Amino acid sequence: MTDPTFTGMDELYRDFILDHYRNPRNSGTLENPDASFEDINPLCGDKIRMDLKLKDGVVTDVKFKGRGCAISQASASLLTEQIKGKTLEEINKIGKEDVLENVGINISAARLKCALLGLKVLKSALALKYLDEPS
Amino acid sequence: MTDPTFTGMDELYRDFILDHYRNPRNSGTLENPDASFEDINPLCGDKIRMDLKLKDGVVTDVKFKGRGCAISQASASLLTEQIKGKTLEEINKIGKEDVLENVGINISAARLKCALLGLKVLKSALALKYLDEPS
Amino acid sequence: MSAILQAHGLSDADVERIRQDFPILNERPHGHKLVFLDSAASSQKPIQVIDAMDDYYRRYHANIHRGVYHISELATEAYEEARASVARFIGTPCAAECIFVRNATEGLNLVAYSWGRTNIKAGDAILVTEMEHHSNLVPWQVLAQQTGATLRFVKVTEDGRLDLRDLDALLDGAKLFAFTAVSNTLGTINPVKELAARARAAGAISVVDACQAVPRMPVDVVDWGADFIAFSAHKMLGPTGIGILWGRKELLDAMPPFLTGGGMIGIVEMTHSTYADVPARFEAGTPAIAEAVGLAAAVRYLEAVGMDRIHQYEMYLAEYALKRLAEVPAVTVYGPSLEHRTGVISMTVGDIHAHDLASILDSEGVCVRAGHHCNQPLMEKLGVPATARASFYLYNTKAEVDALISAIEKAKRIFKIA
Amino acid sequence: MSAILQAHGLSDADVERIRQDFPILNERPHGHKLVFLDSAASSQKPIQVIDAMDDYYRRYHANIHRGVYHISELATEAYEEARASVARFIGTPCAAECIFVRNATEGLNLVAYSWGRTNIKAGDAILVTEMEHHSNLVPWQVLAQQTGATLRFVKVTEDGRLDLRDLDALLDGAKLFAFTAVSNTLGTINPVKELAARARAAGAISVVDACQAVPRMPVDVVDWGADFIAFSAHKMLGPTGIGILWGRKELLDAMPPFLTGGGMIGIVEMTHSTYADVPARFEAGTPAIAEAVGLAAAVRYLEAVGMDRIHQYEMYLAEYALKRLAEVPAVTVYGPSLEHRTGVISMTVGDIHAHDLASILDSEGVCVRAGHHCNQPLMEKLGVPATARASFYLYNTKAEVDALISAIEKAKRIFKIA
Ligand SMILES: Cc1ncc(COP(=O)(O)O)c(C=O)c1O
Ligand SMILES: Cc1ncc(COP(=O)(O)O)c(C=O)c1O
Repeated sequence: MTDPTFTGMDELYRDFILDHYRNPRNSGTLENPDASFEDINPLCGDKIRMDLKLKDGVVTDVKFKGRGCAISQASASLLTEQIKGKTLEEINKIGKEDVLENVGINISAARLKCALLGLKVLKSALALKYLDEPS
Repeated sequence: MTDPTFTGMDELYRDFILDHYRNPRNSGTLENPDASFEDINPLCGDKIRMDLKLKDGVVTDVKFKGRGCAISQASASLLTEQIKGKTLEEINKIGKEDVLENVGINISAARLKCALLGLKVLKSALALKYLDEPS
Repeated sequence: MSAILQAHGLSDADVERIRQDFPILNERPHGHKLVFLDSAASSQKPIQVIDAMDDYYRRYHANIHRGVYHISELATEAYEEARASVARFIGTPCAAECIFVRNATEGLNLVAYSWGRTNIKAGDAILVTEMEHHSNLVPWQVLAQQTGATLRFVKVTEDGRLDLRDLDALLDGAKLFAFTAVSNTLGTINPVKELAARARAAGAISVVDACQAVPRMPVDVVDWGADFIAFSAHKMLGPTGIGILWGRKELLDAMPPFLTGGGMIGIVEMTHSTYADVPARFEAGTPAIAEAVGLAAAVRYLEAVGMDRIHQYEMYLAEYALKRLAEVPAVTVYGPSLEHRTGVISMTVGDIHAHDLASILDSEGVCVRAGHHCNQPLMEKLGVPATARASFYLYNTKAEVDALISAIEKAKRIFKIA
Repeated sequence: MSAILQAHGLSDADVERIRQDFPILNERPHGHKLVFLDSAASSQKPIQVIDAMDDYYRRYHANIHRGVYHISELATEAYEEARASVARFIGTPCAAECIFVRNATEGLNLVAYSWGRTNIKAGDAILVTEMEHHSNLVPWQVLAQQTGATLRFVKVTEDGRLDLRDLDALLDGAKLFAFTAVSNTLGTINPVKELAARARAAGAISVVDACQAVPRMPVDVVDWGADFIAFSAHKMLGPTGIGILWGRKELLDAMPPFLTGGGMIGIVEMTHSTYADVPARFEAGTPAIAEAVGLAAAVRYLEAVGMDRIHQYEMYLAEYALKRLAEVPAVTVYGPSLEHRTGVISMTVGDIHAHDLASILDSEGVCVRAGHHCNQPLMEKLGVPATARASFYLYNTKAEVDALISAIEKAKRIFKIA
């Protein structure tokens, strides 16, 4: 019954995670964002909104606002650091594994949704933007 | 797991039951009955209608029409024989035990509803009549 | 020899092994071996299904979805794995298309309420058949009454099949066509694929009552091409208290919720709420978690035996039973000939009412269903108040068919029928 | 000593004996003893309940009601006996007033659909409270939206109780008042009898969410005087997949069916049907038979221990837990003082989000629920996105409260909170 993938709690909540939770980078909103999306994890109530500025297919600025657990907020914060200056193509390639690598640990299924909420919001913002754009 | 109250089938379907099933007494309907009721056992589809003629609180004639198993039809047939010429008071006193005595055996819960359908229809007919009557 | 075995689907040894898995077959009602011929009403359960639920309650029961702790995660995974098992079993690549309900009846009502109330308008036609179980008839009667739509009926032929001659006319103007894949009274196997295709061509959605099909033959919803199908776990070796509504994702996505409350919401404010995505949107409240675990075990059991073989074996028993029954004077069997039917056999014996027949059969340990089988209009059509119905499944044997025949002969003796 | 034992409701030896009945308490998640403090979400099951269902499937499973044979009669009796047990347990002399549903959520929806769609008209008011579980809020939101009625709210006070000062005004013109007997987030015990009486005086029916009350305190529906109450078996030692809607017979008798199909009909003709009497009218399709058998076993278990003692014991644990929690800096407990509450305790710890807290507690084997507890509007009101909730039941111990406190201290260390 013990879970082989179970990670010690000290390892999960390392200093840099607590730091990103308590001092989220790129926190806030942008005026007139080029892309924007908000989503929640309805089962636990975690919420994240992300605003993006884009220029020539490159993310020039990003801010996020949210509430939720250390895992969801820290991984969103880490994600915003990672994408600034990146092209849409590069962002498209960011996957589940990258987010888990950011967080640096194996987490259980129940917390996976928390860790991935930021990425889901980011991808939705860009997908929506892409839909809006006359192509 | 064997049922102590279980009755042999030869004992249940004795000749007089089969006879009442195949040759129901007082079968048919009455014109201008003083009381009348029809009911079904929705779980199995057994159906009985009973028409009564009453005079001075006495059942002067009764007919029934129905379809269903030997138990339900025979016990209705036996019941019609029993009530002809009886007063309402006497009929009121007829209970579950009397019907089972008519049939002459112990039967299982599932078949009890069959045996009692005729009595239920009779009582409903009289109850309805009593309701209709300006008192 | 092997050709015969193959034709049988399951060998005697296979069936003997299977029977070991069903503890109830050791019961001795009234001192007789239990001969259970009522699987069309509800099947018996193998020890693998009973144990899976037992194990769930002993080791990892907890409410799902919102639990962060270990046993709750295990329960959540088991519940979603059950959904994935069911999806695989009926051939859909999309597990979210499988909604857990209490039973097929609730699944059909869900369609009538959520899709029906949204899409059916006064003057529309709803097409059903004369051989529907009440659960695939009454919800459409109510829907028609409440919306002002009209009900139309595909007739049943003398030999117990659907009369498809005027199907195009009946489908003209119909928005929904509800029909059973297999009749629970006559055993008739209907041409689901053809019916679904013709419904679609006419602009109607198709709702398939798959209660008697999913337990007894391979079912592939993609191949069928229907829009909704409903079935119950308890008829396919699974527990009571759980059934499945499968629907095409596009339809489900566009449907409003039916039952509302915990677990199916998005954001709840004081006076209004948003709702979760499919399938959660249709699963309000704490679901039947242990039952989902049991159903998954039932699916694994059926898959291990093989639905093709189960179907073949049932046909083999049906053929034998029909042959034996034909030899007994005064027995009338309803329904079509073997090539159009499965191992669900309705009969009457002389003037013995079905209840009396079933009681006498019971006294010999033989369990059959007696009554209208939730098919009152069809009974009217057949001109009988009730039939006795024997139905076969993977754990039944030829010897049990013989026991049925002997018990029928006893009934005839008691009722003094030649 | 005996005075103290009585105050405790259950002695340590009683609880030790009770714990032997719950196999799951032997589990060791992450190598720790399981400390299950999430019974408000779903309780664990004693072996008596697990065995009752096991026995049902092994010895007498069959579809009910229409079966003439022996095992079907046994199943039918067991199902109806379960109804009688529930009726006795909640104090109604009339078993037919107890309708089996999947869970409390379905029970509340049944009232909203069947009673609500018949009796609520545009302009009517529906009164609920700010502390309702989504299952006792969203069905009324939908009913209001579909009928044009308006929703009104009884406010929650700072200390987590219902603000009844303007209840008369709120009830004026209201047709239905839906409220919880016990809050699943704050633990508040509401004055059901008073609320039901005031609703009746104002001409409104009362619908009581009894999910957290029936498992944890003696409930007598006659004494309460409400019109409907709903609760779930899985929170009271019973199985998943079954719940109860109790309603006053006169109301149920007058209500149209909700789900339709097999088992709930009178006479079915092609285009219309008549319906069976209560309770069958509201139980369409094959019911959760094994689950009813399990629920009956759960009721027997609770009766044998005694609901008075269970309630006392829970209060004793709650008092101890509140005292211990008050000693831990940075812990905030929500909800009213002890005399108005029960052993359901919501808390936050410093700036640790409830999910993180629950994860860390889990790593010590301590199971608590984290989130909005299906109480989003109440969370908004409390000004927290989520809380961690510990809830106690008859199998919990003081030592487990201590384990909770140690695990909270570990969480504070990890989050570096003083
Ligand atoms: C107060 C309250 N109401 C309603 C419910 C819903 O119960 P269920 O999910 O069993 O329908 C719950 C439990 O989750 C509850 O605690
Ligand atoms: C063809 C058919 N449809 C519907 C049903 C209803 O299934 P349930 O009672 O499990 O909802 C049954 C079984 O009784 C059936 O045989």
